[in-house]
Amino acid sequence: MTNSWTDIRNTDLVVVMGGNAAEAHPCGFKWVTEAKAHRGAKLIVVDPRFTRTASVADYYAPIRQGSDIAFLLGVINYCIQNDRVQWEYTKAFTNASFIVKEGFSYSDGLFSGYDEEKRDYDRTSWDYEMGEDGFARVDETLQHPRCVWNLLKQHVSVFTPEMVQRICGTPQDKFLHVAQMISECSTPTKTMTSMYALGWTQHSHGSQNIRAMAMLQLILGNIGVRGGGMNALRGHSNIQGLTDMGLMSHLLTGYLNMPTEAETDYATYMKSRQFKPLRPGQTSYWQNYPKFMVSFQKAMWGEAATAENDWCYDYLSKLDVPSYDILRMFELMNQGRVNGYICQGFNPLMAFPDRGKSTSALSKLKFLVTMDPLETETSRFWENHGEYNDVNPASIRTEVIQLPTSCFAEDEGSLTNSGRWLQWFWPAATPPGEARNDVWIMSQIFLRMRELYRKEGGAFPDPIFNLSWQYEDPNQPTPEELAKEINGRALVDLTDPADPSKVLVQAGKQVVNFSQLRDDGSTMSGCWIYSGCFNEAGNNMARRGTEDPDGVGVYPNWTFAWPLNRRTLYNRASADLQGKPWDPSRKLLEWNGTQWTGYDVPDIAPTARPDQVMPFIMNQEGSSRLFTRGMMRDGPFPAHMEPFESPVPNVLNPRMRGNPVARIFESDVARFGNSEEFPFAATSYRLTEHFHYWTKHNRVNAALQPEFFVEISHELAAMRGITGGGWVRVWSKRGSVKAKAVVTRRIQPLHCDGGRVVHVVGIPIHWGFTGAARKGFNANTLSPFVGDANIETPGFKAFLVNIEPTTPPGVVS
Amino acid sequence: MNVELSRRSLLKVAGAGVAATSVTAMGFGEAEAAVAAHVRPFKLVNTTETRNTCTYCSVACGVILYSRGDVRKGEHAELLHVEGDADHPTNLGTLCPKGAALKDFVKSETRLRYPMLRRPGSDRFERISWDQALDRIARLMKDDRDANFIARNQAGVTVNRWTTTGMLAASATTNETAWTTFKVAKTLGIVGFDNQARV
Amino acid sequence: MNQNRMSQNTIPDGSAQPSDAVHSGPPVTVNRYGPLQRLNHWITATSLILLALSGLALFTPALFFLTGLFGGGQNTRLLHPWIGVVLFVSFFIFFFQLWRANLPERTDVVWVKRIGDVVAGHEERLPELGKYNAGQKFIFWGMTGLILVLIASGILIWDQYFGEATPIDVRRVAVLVHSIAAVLIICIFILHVYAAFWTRGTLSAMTRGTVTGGWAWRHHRKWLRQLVGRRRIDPAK
Amino acid sequence: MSGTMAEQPRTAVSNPPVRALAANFGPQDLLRRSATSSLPAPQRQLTAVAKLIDVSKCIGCKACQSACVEWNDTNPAIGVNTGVYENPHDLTEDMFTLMRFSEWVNPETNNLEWLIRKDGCMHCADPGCLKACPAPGAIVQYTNGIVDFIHDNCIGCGYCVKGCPFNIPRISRADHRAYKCTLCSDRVAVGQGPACAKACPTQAIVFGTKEDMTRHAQERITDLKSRGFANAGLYDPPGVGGTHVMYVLHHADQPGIYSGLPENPRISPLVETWKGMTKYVGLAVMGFAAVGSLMHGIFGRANRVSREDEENAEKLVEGRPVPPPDSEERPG
Repeated sequence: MTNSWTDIRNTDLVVVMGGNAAEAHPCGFKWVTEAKAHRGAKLIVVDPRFTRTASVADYYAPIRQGSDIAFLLGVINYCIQNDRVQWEYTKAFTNASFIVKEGFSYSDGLFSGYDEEKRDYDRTSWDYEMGEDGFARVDETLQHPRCVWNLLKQHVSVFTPEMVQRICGTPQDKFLHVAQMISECSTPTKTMTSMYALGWTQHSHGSQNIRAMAMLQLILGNIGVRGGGMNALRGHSNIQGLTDMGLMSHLLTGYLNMPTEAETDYATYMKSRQFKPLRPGQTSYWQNYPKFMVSFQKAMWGEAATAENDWCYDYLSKLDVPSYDILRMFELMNQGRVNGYICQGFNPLMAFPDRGKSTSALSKLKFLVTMDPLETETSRFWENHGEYNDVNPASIRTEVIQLPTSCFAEDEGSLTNSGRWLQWFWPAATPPGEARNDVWIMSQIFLRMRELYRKEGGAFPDPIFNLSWQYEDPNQPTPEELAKEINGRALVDLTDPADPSKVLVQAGKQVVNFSQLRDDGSTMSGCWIYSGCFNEAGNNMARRGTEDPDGVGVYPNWTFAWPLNRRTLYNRASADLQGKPWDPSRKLLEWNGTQWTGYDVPDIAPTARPDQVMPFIMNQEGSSRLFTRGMMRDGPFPAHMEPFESPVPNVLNPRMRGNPVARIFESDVARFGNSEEFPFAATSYRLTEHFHYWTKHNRVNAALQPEFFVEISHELAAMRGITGGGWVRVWSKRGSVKAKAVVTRRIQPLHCDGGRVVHVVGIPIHWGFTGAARKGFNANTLSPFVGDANIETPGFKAFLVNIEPTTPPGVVS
Repeated sequence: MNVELSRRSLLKVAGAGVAATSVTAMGFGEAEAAVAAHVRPFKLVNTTETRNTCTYCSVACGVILYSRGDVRKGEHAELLHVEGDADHPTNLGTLCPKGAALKDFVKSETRLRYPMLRRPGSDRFERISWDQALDRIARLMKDDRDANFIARNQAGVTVNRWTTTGMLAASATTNETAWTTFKVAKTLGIVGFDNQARV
Repeated sequence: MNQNRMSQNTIPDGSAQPSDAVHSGPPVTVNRYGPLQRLNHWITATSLILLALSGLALFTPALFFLTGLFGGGQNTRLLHPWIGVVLFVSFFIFFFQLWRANLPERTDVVWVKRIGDVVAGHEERLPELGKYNAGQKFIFWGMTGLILVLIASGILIWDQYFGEATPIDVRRVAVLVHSIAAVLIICIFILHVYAAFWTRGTLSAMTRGTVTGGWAWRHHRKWLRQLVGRRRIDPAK
Repeated sequence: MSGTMAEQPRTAVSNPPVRALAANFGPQDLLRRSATSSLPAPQRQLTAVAKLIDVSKCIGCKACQSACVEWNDTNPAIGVNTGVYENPHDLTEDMFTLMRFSEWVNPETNNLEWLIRKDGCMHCADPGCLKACPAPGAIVQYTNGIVDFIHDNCIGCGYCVKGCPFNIPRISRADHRAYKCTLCSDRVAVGQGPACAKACPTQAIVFGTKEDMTRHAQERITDLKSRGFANAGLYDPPGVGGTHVMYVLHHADQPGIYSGLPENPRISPLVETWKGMTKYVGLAVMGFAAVGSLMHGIFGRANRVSREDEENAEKLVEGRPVPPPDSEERPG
């Protein structure tokens, strides 16, 4: 989230698309109802289903899953056509005026440089025209035919209301109603917020869904302002934290990233990351990359990391592929190229696409270790549960070790919420039986392996021997010790560069925040963006100050928000080029002539002049990007792409299947179905009564939603002779499930291109073969094994199935 | 827990929807013993309060755990009840159907209690000790790492990749746990390292 | 003379039952109810009394104290319907033995018309009667009807077993009907008991099972004649 | 509009106490007590409280059900899916409150409206359950409007179910006692709001004095009217003397569309007759019958068998001539 949950109270229009906030985040959604009750805000829901969110919406429009880009580009087109653009913002704060190289083009749904063999783009033409001064060329007047604005205008022009209806199945009048409501937010005094979640990310073109809305928000001037922003409603309690902490294949902490094979040494690695500003006087904050990188290496390998050995650069693995994400790992596993797997509180058998493939992959492992407070289907994937898990244990050679862990009620530490708040919590209960916390378990695994390496030697033990492990009790580092390590400290006295006699931080003291980190090895910090969470002032994540000056929803003294306790990202964009708030009634920051003042920590140097330094300091441009150059694999602009399994061909290019550059493995292509065999458009989702595969273990939630079901329209039910409450079989190219049928008016057939009727089948997740709820089949038995082109998020939201009435599980029909 | 909770009584707070006059009229401040046969005795009396954060979604609602016994005093503690933290800016004490039933997650019958081992081809788990489990894991991991670690690629570049053992990090653990996990996994050279961010 | 002869040859129908018989005295005694019939009657009677008491306890707070007799409200609530079942079964075993004898006849009309004489005890002014008079028949059929109503409505409000199966508004009707029927049956019960006391010599019919010849002569002469007639034909009796 | 509006009532403004507190109300505050005629008049009048359920803000998340189960430590059964979202499918002794879902197509706009109503005890000012209850003190009504069941006194007869115009109470199969929402009397007694109201994520459920809840409802209704719900209104049915659980409905003109919320609920005339006329008339009739026959027994002449009757019987048996009956006498 660029803004916080509590900031949503400041909005005038909430657009819930690609998510179902009321259902998945009820307590965050409270702020939508607050905005409605106290600001008279309106709520729009665009979704294939009339969701619980829609039940309290002011306006609902249906859309075919996977067609969001067309809808959003349609709205952008509407805004441009009707001159509903926040011009001052767009001109100053976006790259609208940047001139794009010759040779960039877009036609038939494809951008210039496409290589069908490689399923990839040559992205060299997707860049700015550079001037002799080394800066990108711009045309402030937006007259240049190749300036970003004109390219965008042209790019979206095909998405007329008619085209939107053909692609999305959204009736024109409903689309126009939504577009009109949204376009009203182009005035500086009206803001709109976008609340989205997995409904946008879980597509082979997920990143582009979000880009499309972000671009719309930018031209409406809604980024960085109170009640605006792009608000990704993260799923798990600390998934923001795990991403921030870099627990991913291609990441290090704080969005530093892993080297690739091409980056043979530290210098090469750093060259491609120290971004120089593309416009005069801009910040381009990543110029500080070395400070964070070196401090990170020092946190990892302490004394061993020296300037001489490039701060142990070689200890880091260098990737030969963009990332060993979950899909790639399970593909390799299924090929028999993975021997061991550790699932720390995770249930891949249930949560990953194409369960059949997951089962086969896990069966090929030598060993599987699971750490969880609860039973998981994954830890029992080898156990036969009749139709629900029809496997033969004898034929599965995988050794499984199941470790019982403590849960939140028994732990202590910090979690990072969707709004980037790091909230410390305390333990209240004794873990059951012999359950132990994850820190102890990970320490034990590490210490025991290190011991084995000391005794026996083995493959490249240096990083293992040198890993910094300075804890009072090495067997059980305390949350405070770890938090302090994450914050970082001075390793020697840090003196003021201006006045070397002045010591800013004494050796061994915590740095106040990342502004004190250095690239000479004199500081260490586990995760630079978190720096400031636990400094000499104490554990800032434990703060519980409830004050909220002028009720703006900032709560500056409640725990700690990264970075630097900043609550709204890009908040400098809430003021114009003179530093005056766009909307005085919604002031966040203001330039008082010498520096920035206001409710939030400025997202810019406090003394950076508003007319000179642009708000998007993390970007080389200083401005935000309507055009992303070569940064995304599937295009500098979002383009309409169908799901790999789509009930209709791509209107713009019938030959194009799915995302033209999305990675698909050979073995999976054979497991895609077509609309002849599988005529219905399925989508999977969560229900408010349950949380993933956890709450089925809990008798209360199990009672509130006890049994697996699918939702279909009355029309489809009539077509297939299905009755509400009866059993149906739903099958895709990958598998088949049995479920109860919920026949509802909340799902309506969509009328798409050429009068084609698309029937939607809604499939909630949540059930399995362990826990208190009734045993059930799993939605991911059906979902396809394909990920987003940029970040490999599996596409759970749009695939094809067939459906028929059937007999209950266990009863032979 | 180092933070004093607000103790405002619902019916005394401005905005609580109750006129101040009604406070005494409703009997507040007047002490009469609760009669068991009448109003049920308040069940949270003499419990230990602990500030915690809901373990489910990333709204991260503040919750207060009420338990018998105090772990911070080294006592054995049983969780009795969970309620939203009225002081929390985001949830203001409210909770969703999952958060409101957190207690039953903690006390679920399918909570794991002991390390278990499933031998190849077996159709059941058998209980083992922590030492057996951890030594076994360390051994399995080391053997695999030693056998399949890629120190250099064909070009002779140091790559230090261990691709044959993967790890999925939990999404509900703390940042501190995440840091520990990160250090261990990346140090070993595990590149097949991921989390639930995508699902 | 002739008349006497004649009357001795033709046996009148006093709806006597096989087990009824007369024994020469003095004093003459007449068997009115066999042992099983009496047992049957008393089971019915007892359950009716228990039902009345437990029912009244739940009918009005003023009589709630009666639940004490059954070991408290919970037990009262638990027992009442089961006793009802006992009553129902027991009564209908009784019913099938007596219903014929209780079929209405012409003389019943006269009896009703002369109810004044009945209450005044001037039975000599009434026609000769069979085993039962109109009043007894009224009680018999009244009980029958009301017990049917009570068991039916009772089942509808027997929430423990039939509650969920019954729509709430049906239950509301049932509870009203049940209480009204109960009031009526209690009244009939009172009438029955009173009549038995007021008409001296009646109780022995349900205790010893016999009445005196005089009682039979006075109240159910046609029935007596029938028994005597039977005796002539078959002296063994 | 935000400026003019009073702050929305927030039930969850406080965290519950953990130190022992005296209850703020109790037996001395009873307005009514089931099957009890001689109830001393309460010494003081507590301010009426109320729970307001704003159906237009409700997202049907069932947090209220969850919180209710947790607070009351009930143990609802794990049922099945029958093609609807309601679970369990009706109120039970273990589920005092239930979200009821109905899909309604608004004939005016032709738009689908998913009407979700939290069902449960309405805490009527004129409680039918209490009227019907035969067990002294099993159901009580406090002067603040809370209608509570005192389970120690309950006999499980189920009369309260029949008496309730909303068909709310349920009898436990386990302990044969009646259960329903208590408005969390135990929480209210220590200054807390009901568990459901505290949990409600969108604060569609709020709790306070009835006066303030009514005022708050008016603000909500104004907002709803501004959004085109011309018939938005408050559901506080006069037929039962008003309720201490009220609804804000977007279509107050047709409560029936909210899963059969009664148009104009009142204690059923059947129940009124049963608990009224039948009781009094019934007792009178039975009393009259008993007393009447007793009197007749005492003062009236008993119907005795005479010596003559016995002799006649003997004569008849022996076949000796019997004096002809009076009836035969008269004509001759």
